[in-house]
Amino acid sequence: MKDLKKLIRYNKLWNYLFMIIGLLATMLGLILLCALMVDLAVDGAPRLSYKFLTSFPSRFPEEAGILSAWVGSFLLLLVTALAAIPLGIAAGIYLEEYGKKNWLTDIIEINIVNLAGVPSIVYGLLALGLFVYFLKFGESILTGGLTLALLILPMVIMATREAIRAIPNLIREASYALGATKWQTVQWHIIPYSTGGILTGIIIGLSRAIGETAPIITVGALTFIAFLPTSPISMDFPFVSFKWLMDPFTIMPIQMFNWVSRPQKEFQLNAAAAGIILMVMTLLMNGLAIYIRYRFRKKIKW
Amino acid sequence: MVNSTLKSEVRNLNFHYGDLHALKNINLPIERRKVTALIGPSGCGKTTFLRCFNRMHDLYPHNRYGGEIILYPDGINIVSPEIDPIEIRMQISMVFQKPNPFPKSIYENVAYGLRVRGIKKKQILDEKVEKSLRGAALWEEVKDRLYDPAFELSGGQQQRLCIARALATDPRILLFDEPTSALDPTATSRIEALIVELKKEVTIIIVTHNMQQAARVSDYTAFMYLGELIEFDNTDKIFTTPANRLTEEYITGRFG
Amino acid sequence: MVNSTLKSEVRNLNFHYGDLHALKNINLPIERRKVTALIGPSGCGKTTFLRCFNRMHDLYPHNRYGGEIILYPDGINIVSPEIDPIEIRMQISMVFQKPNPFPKSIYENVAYGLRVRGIKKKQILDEKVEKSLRGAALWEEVKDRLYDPAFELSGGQQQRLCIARALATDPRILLFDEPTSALDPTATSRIEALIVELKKEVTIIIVTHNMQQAARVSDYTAFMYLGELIEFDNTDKIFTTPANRLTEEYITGRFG
Amino acid sequence: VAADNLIRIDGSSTVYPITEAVAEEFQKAKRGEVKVTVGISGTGGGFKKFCRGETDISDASRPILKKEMDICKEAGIKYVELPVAFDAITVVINPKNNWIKSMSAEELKKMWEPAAQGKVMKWSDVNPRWPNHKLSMFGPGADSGTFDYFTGAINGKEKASRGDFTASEDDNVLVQGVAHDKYAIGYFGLAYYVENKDKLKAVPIVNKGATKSVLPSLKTVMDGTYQPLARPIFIYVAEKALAKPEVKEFVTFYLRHAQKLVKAVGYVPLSKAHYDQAMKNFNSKKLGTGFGGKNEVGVRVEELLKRESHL
Amino acid sequence: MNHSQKRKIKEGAIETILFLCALFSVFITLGIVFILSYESFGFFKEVSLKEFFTGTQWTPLFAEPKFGILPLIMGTLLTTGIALSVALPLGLLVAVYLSEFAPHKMREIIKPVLELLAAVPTVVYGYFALLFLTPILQRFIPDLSGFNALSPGIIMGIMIIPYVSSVSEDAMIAVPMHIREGSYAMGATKFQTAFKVIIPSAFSGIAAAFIIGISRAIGETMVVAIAAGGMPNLTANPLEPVQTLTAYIVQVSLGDAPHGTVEYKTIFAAGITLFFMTLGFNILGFWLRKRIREVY
Ligand SMILES: Nc1ncnc2c1ncn2[C@@H]1O[C@H](COP(=O)(O)OP(=O)(O)OP(=O)(O)O)[C@@H](O)[C@H]1O
Ligand SMILES: Nc1ncnc2c1ncn2[C@@H]1O[C@H](COP(=O)(O)OP(=O)(O)OP(=O)(O)O)[C@@H](O)[C@H]1O
Ligand SMILES: [Mg+2]
Ligand SMILES: [Mg+2]
Repeated sequence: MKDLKKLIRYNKLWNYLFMIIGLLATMLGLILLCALMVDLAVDGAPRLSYKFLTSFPSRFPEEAGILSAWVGSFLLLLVTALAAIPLGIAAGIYLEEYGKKNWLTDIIEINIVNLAGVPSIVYGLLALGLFVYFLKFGESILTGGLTLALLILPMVIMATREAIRAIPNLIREASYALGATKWQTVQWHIIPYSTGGILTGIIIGLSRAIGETAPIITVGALTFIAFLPTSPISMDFPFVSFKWLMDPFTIMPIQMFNWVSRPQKEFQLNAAAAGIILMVMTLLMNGLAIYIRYRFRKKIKW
Repeated sequence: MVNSTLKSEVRNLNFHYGDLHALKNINLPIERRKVTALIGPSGCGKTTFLRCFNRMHDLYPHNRYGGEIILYPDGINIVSPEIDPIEIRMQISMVFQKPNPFPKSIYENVAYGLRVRGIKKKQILDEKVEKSLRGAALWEEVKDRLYDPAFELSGGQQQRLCIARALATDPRILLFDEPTSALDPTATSRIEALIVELKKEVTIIIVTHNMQQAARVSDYTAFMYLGELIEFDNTDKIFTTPANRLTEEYITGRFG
Repeated sequence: MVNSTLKSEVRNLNFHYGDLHALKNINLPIERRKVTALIGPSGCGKTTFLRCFNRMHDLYPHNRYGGEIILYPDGINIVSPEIDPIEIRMQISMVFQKPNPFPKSIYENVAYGLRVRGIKKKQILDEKVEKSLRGAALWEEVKDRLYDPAFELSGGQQQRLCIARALATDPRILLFDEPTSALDPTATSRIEALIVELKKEVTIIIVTHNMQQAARVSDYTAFMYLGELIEFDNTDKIFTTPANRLTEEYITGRFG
Repeated sequence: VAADNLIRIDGSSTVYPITEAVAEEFQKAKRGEVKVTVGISGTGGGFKKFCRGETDISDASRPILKKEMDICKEAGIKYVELPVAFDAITVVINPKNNWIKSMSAEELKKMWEPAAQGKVMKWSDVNPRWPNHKLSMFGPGADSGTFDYFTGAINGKEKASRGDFTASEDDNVLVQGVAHDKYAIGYFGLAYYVENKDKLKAVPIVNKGATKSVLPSLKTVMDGTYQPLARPIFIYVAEKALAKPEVKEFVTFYLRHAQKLVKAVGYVPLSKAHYDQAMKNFNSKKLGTGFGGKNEVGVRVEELLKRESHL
Repeated sequence: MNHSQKRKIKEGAIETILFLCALFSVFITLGIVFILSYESFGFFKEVSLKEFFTGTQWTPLFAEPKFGILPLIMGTLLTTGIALSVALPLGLLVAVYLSEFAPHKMREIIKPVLELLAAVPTVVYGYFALLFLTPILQRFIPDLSGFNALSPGIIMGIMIIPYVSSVSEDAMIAVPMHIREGSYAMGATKFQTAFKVIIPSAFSGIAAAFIIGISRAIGETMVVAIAAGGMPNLTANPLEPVQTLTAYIVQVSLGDAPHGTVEYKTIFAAGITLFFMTLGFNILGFWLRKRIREVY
C-alpha cells in the first residue's frame, strides 16, 4: 500500500511536470501572439482613426490611409470566396459522396493534399502565366481574387470533406432507404448538415488569404491607387456592373509591405496601424467562424 | 414456383463484404402481410440480410450480391444489378435499430419521402403526414408541435417517428432492424403492438435479438448462424420444437 | 457493518451525468471471490454502475457521484473525491464490452499495466505476461507470436487478451462489461469458463444482457431498471422466484 | 481592359516615391478626373509591361538596356527618356565606428570587388590601420538598380561584386543591419540615410584621382561634386500614350513640379535648367534613349539631355 | 420509366459537374507543372543540370553568374530545419496538452486562438523576427549576425505551431475513447496514457500534421525574405545569413532583372525545385499514412 502510494506519487509527478510543460508550450504561442499585437498596437494605435480608414495612400504619412487597400482586400476576398467556395464544396462533395475508390480519386486526393502544401509563391507564378498572360485578365481584381482562390481551394475542399465525414452514415441510410437519389440526399441533408464545418474551413481559408502577400506581388498588384474600383451598382440599366473585376487594385498586406520599406519612420507607424486592422479583420472572421460553428452544432444533434 | 401468398422469395442469396462471405446460399420465402422474424447471435448476418432487401449495401464499395430476391407480383429480382436501387427503395422501407430522424422538424421528417417523390402540394403532404403519424400511433402526442425539431422527442417517440416516415410512402415491405433494442418496456410494447397492427397492410421482416419478442410478434422465424440460414419455420414450431441443435441452443440461451 | 466475506459495499450510491440522474440510491453488497451479475434492460444503468467501481466517470466532465462504495479490507470509499482515482484503478481492473487492445504488440498489451507501475525488468515482465496469458487461457495460442500486433487476433482472442491485461496487475476486483456480447458461442463459453476459474482468486462483477449467462456464471444477481436497483439476491432465487413483478417480466422476456 | 482616364505607371521601386508624390498631387489638381496607378514591379518588370504596351509610363532606376530596346522595337513601342532626379548612393557605417573618417573609391573597391570574396574578411584586410575585426557587409540585392550602379561605379563592371554580403531588397532592413553592428558597412539610397541620421553615419567619399572627400548631400549631388556614386533616375513615356491628353498633362505636371516634390520625398532634384531641357525634349518628342543600351557611370545630365538618342 | 430515365440523366449530369470540380484541382497542378517547366526549360537550355545541382555558388545576377542551386536548397533546409525543431515538438506538446489535459472549454477557446497565429500576415512576422527576436538573441549569442537563419527559423516555427498542433490534436481526439479508457482502467496517468497509447495510436494523423508543417515551412516566403539576410550561402551554421528558394523568387519578382533573360528564368528553376521538394514530402506523407494506418 505504501509502495503503491509512492509509485502513484512518482507517476503523478511526471504527469504534473508535463502538464506544466504543455501549458507553457501552449502559452508560448499565445504569448507570441500577444507580443505581436502589443508590438503593433504600441506603434500603430495612435494612427488609428476614422480618417485612416477613409483616406487614400499619400506621400504624407499623416494623411495616408488604407481606403483603397481595405476595399481592395475586401473585393479580392469576395472574388476568392465566390470562386473557391462553390468549386471547393463541389469537389469535396464529389470526393466524399460520389467518388468511387479508384486510381483517379486516389490521384485527386494526393493532389489536393499536395496543393495544400504548395508554397503560395508558386501559385503566384502560376497565376502570372495563366490569368495575367494567357487569359489576359491583366493585373486586375479578378486575377488577384482567382489567385487566392487557387491557394485556398485545397483548404476548402479538405474542410468540406471533414465536415461531410462527420455526418453519421445513419442519416445517409435513412435518406436512401426512403428512395432518395444521391443528389436529393446531398441537397437536403449533406450540405445543410455540414454547413457549420464547411464555413469554418472557408473562413480559416479566407483568413489566410487576407494576409497573403507574396503571390499577389508576383501577379503584380499595384501599390499606389488613390481611387476606388468602379462601383458594382450603377444608376443606369442594368444597374449592376462587373467592371470592377477588371480594375487595378491594392490590398492591405501590400500596402503594409510598401510602407515598411519606406525610409520615413512615420510610415512604419502606418504599417503597424494597418497591421492592427488586418489582425482585427482576421479576428472577427475567426470569431464569426467559431460562433457559426457553435450555432450549427447546437442545432444539429445526431 | 409462384404462390399467391408470397410477397418475396429469396433464392440462393449470397453476399460478400469484400473478401468476407457474409451470407451463404440463403433460401427463404417471405409471406405477404405476415411478419417474418430473423434471429441469431451477434454477427450472424441478420442485418446484412435485411439490408439486401432495399439494396442498402449499394452505398458502400466492395459489396457483392449473388443469387436472387424476387419481389412479387412483378417478379423482378431486387438484387439484380440491372435494377435501379432507387426503384427498389421506393417500394421497400426500412426502420433502423437506432432511431435516426433527420435534424429537421417532425413534419419534415415524415414528409421527406414524399418530397423525394416530387410531391410538393401542401395539402397532400399534410394529409399524408397526419395519416402516417396516426399509423405510427404518434399523432396524438405530436400534433401540436409538428414543427418542433425531431430531436426533442423521446427515444421511443423518435423510433415511432421513423416508422411514420417509412409508412408515409406506402411501402410494400417494411424492414425493421432491432427497432426496440434501445427502448424501454413501455415504448417496446407500443411498437410491438404497432407491428401487429401494421401487418394487416404490409409485409414485415424484423430482426431482433430478443427471442420473446420474435415469439410475440412474428408469424415465421428464421434462425441464422455464421451467415447461414439454419432453420426457417412457423414461429411456434421454432420456439417449441426446433429441428436443429444450434437453434435449440440459441433459443435456450446457451450462447448469444 | 463489516463482514469478513464482504469485498465491497455500495451504500446509497447516486450518480449524475450532468442533469441526468442515472443511478438512484443503490445499496448492494459485493461478496469476496464471488461473481455478482448485473442485469436489466438497455439504458437501465448497468454500465454506469460498473464504471463507478474504478472511477471511469472521472474522465468526463459534469459527472457527479453521491453516496459511498466501501472497499474492504481498507474501508476506503472508492467514490470519495479525496481518493485518487489512480489508486483505485490500480486495484480494480475492467474488461470492456468491445475488446480494446492497444495498437501495440500482444506482449506490450499485457505488460502495459506493469510498465505503468514502473516495472522495467525484462524477466519479471516476461514471467508476468506468461502467467496472465495462461490465466486468460490464451498462452498456447499466442506464445509463438507475442510480438505481433494485437489487432491480428480474432475478436475472442482480443477479448481474452484484454482479460490477460487486466489480470497482469493482480487486481482485487475484476469488472466485466458485457464481455461476450461480441463473441461467437465457442469464444463465449471459453470466457464463461474463465470467469468461473478466476473467481477462485478475485472478486468479479459482470454486466450482461444474456440472462442465461448470468444464471450460468454468477453467484449473485442484481436486477436494475431505470437507474434503480429493483432486486438483489442469490442468482438461483432471482431466476426461479423473483420477488418483484418487473424482474419477472424482464427475465421472462416481456421486454428488454 | 483600361478604364477611361487611367494612367498606368509601373517599374522601379526607387523611382516609386517620386512618381507617387507626383501622382498624388496630380490627382488632387485634377480633382479625381484622372486616375493614376503606380506599381513596383522593378525596373525590369516595368519595362516588360511597358514593351508589351500595358503601361503608359515606366519608372526606371537605370537606362533601358539593349535587350529591352529590342523587345520594345519589335512591339513597335517608342518612348521618350526623361531623367527626373538623382539618386545618391550613400555608404554608411555604424555611429560607433571611430576609425573611418573617409573612404576612397579604391578602398571601397578593395572591399567589394569579386576578388575580395573569402579574402577580405576583416577591416584590417582593407587597411592595416583599421581594426582586426570581422567585417560585416550590407547591400541591396543583386537584382536592383542600386547594386548595378554601385558595382559599375566602384568595381568597374556592372554586377561584378563579391557575393558574401547580406543583401536585401528592402533598404530599411539594411539600415537595421548597419545600425545594430559596430563593424558593419553598407550602401543604399540617400533618402534612407537622411531618415536614419541618428542611427547611421555616412562616409565621405574620395573619388578616383580626387584629393578631397565629399559627403553626400543635396548640394554636393546637385553640383556634381559627389562622385562617382550619384546617378540620374528616369521615367520613360510611351509615344502612343502621348495621344492621351491626360498622359501628356501628367508628364508636364511631373517635370514642372519635380523640383519641389523630389526634395520632399528625400531624393535629390535636378537643376531647374535640366527640367526645362527635359520638358523641351518631351515637347519635341525626342524619341529613344541617350545611352545606347548600356548603363554609364558619372554621366552628366545636361550632356545626356543633349545627346543623340536611339530607339 | 420515363421518369426514371429523366432522373438518371439529371443525376448523371450533376455527378459529372461535381467530378469536373474535383478534377479541377488536378488541372491546377498540371498548370503549375506546365508553367514552371515551360519557363525553366529555357533556363536549362543555357545552364546544365549538372551545374545546377552540383554547383556550390548561386550568383545568377552577378557579372559572372554561377547557377548552383545548392546554397538556396541549403538555406531552405536550414530555416525549415530550425522552424521544425521548434514547431514539431512544441506543436506536439500543445496537441497533447489540449487533447488530453486541458479542460474542454479551454480547448474550445485556445484552439481557434492558436489558429490565429497562422492568420497573422507573414510580413508582420518577418519584421518581428528582425527587429524583436534577433536583438534579443544577439544578447545571448554574440556571434549572431543581424541577419541569420536562426531568428526567422524560430519565428516560422512558432507561426506553424497551429498547423502541427491543430491537425495532430484532431488525430488524437479521434483516438476512440475506449482505447483511452483501456489505459486509464489500468491505473495509468494522463501523461502515461498520452505518450504510451495516444501518440502511437494517432501516429498517422500526427505524421500528416508534421508533413503539413514541413511543407508550410519550406514554402514560407516573407519571413525569410525579410529576416534571413538574402545571401545565398552554402552553410549549415544557423548564425549566418542565408537565402531560401522562396526568398529568392520574391527578390527577383520585385527586382530589376529584364524579363526573358536567364536571370529572370532562374525564378522558375527555383520554383520547380521548390515544387518538387514539397511534392516529395507530400508523397512521402501519403505513403507513410497508407502504410501506418492504425486500426483501432
Ligand atoms: N460494413 C461491413 N464491412 C465488412 N464486414 C461487415 C460489415 N458489416 C458487417 N460485417 C460483418 O458481417 C458479418 C455479419 O454482420 P451483421 O451486422 O449482419 O450481423 P448481425 O447478425 O446483424 O449482428 P448484430 O446482432 O450484432 O447486429 C459480421 O461478421 C460482421 O463483422
Ligand atoms: N456519457 C453519458 N452522458 C450522459 N448520459 C449517459 C452517458 N452514458 C450513459 N448515459 C445515460 O445513462 C443511462 C444509463 O446508461 P448505461 O450505459 O449505464 O446503461 P446500460 O444499462 O449499460 O445499457 P446497455 O445495456 O445499453 O449497455 C442511460 O439513460 C444513458 O442514456
Ligand atoms: Mg445487426
Ligand atoms: Mg452498457
